[in-house]
Amino acid sequence: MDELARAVEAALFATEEPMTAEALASFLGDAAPGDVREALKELSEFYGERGVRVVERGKRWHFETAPDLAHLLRREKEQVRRLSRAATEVLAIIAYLEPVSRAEIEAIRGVQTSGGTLDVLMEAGWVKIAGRREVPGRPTIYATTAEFLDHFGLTSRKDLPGIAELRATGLLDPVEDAYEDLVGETEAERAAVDSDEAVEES
Amino acid sequence: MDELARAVEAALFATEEPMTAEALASFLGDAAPGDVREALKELSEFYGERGVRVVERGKRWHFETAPDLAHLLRREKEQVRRLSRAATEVLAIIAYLEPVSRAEIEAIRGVQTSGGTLDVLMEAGWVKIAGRREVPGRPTIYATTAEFLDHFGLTSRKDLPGIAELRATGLLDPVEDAYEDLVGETEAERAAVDSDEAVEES
Amino acid sequence: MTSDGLLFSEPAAEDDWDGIAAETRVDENALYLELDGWEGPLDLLLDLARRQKVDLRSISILALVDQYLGYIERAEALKLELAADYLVMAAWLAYLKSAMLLPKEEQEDPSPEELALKLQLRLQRLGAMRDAAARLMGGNRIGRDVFLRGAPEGLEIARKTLWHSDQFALIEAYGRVKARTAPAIHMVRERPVMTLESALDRVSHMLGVTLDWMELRSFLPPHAEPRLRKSALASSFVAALELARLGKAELQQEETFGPLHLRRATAHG
Repeated sequence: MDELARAVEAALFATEEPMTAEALASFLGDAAPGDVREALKELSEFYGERGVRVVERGKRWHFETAPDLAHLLRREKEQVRRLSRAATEVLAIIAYLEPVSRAEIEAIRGVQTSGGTLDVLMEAGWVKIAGRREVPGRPTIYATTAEFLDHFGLTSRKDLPGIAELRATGLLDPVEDAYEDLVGETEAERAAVDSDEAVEES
Repeated sequence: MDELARAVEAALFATEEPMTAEALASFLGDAAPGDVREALKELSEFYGERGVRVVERGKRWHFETAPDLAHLLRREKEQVRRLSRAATEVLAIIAYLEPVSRAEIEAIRGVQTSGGTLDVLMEAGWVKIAGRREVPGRPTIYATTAEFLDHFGLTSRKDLPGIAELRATGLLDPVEDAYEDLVGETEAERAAVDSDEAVEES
Repeated sequence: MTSDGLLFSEPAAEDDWDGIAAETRVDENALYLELDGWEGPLDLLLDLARRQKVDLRSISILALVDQYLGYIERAEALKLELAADYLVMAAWLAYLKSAMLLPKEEQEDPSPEELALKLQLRLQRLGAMRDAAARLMGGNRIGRDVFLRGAPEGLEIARKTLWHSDQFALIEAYGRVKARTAPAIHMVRERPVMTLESALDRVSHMLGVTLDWMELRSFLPPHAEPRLRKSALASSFVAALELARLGKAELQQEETFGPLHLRRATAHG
């Protein structure tokens, strides 16, 4: 095991926050970020199926216990933040569609989102304000954070469950766009999609 | 790697306190303490020369980073800062007139000296406490150090230019020059000469 | 909204829903309404649509409208107070239903087909996000499924300040202190003057010598430097006025700014 890999292993073990390869390189003095990345990959493979593993979450790396051991460790250690149903929905909408404005979130949920819901998500460090949308009213838009990826065990937003499929089926597009797409199709296709065909005929 | 070893590894990683083999065994359900001890030994050997190790201290086991990497994980970063104007003045007064008390420094500067200023000078290693003045209140008196001479490139305090030389190099205020021109040698100048002599004598 | 009168089956009303039980359990026999449990009419519609047990893309909107309206009617029959947005949705759905039942040529724009399709698309999106939330919450969450190091040593960079200064700064600072705090003595420059007393003496003495008119300037010291001469002139003028006031001298001036003459007062009574 080379010295850099040892140092990266030790630093990653000792750190209280996940660290990027760059942060590790800079912390370890004059290490090249590329070498650190190499070492991180090696470590990640090395730990593989052990009781602890090295994982990347939103470009930041950390050690964590293997998920299949959760049942053994959970007992006394569970300390997860419980979220309301509204908060989980809002979080999912922000994660899958980011950046989104509150109005866009509300359009999907069909109800007003209380300010408290967004506050809870921001306080948890999972959601941040990502600027303003340059449309009339300049609404604030929201996005998820690196801590969000970290907490939910995602390497990147591409890891969001089912996001590729949702995107492919157009479910991440606004209703208006989806509608335009649909009516642009031929009558035959439309009939197939139109669920109320039978009703209309009755 | 067997399941028990994985579980022991994960538990030891996640625990906040070092754990005995017995505590681990009971934490992990119905594991036999003997098996846990066996697993701990294996782990300890496995980590061996890595960046982290599994060690036993007074029958309790825990993970720690390799001691030879301590210098990497707890580093000092040196930051060069220029001494403030106020601190330089205080240092100069101490250097020219040492040993002096804080009250004397204040009397000479005409302004209060914050404790922080003296702290900075002591932190820099240029000023030290040189005892107490045997007058009522027994004030602490300050003097310069060898590091002071070293940093300022002085062989001894005698190298510090006297008032007359300062005036010759234009380092004294023109107001004072005009005043000296008019009245010739005064009480003030005699005092200054006295202090020059004091420096030269020491 | 109240939760005591109640028609339908449970939507999970937990505050701490962690999304694992995403599928609403359908229990047709224990239907009761707890509107607090739904996040608005769209949420209720989604729940109803899912009861059709088909893909959201093939639900029957008309059936869904009937279910929703039936639901609202039952709530009203129980004298439940319904939130305005549920009633607005009911009214809109009732309109949609009647429009959908019209012959195609009598339908207005936007067509009920379009409205129904858009409602369906909205339900699909809400449903997709709800499922996504459940899957997200079901992931390997830190503190529930995976655990971080319990007692990390922490990485530390102790910042140490290295103070820097130099000889010049030191000496200059001392010069500054000395200059700033040197005792301030204010001196008035010594100037040659003739005081009023000496002018009085001088003028009265000279008046005693002659009886003739004499010009004021001839009383001044002959070789005085200009500054002294100026002072002597002023003092002698004041002395002349004073002597005149005391009746010891007489003053005479032919013209404004002309030469001022004086002589000893003649003792005439």
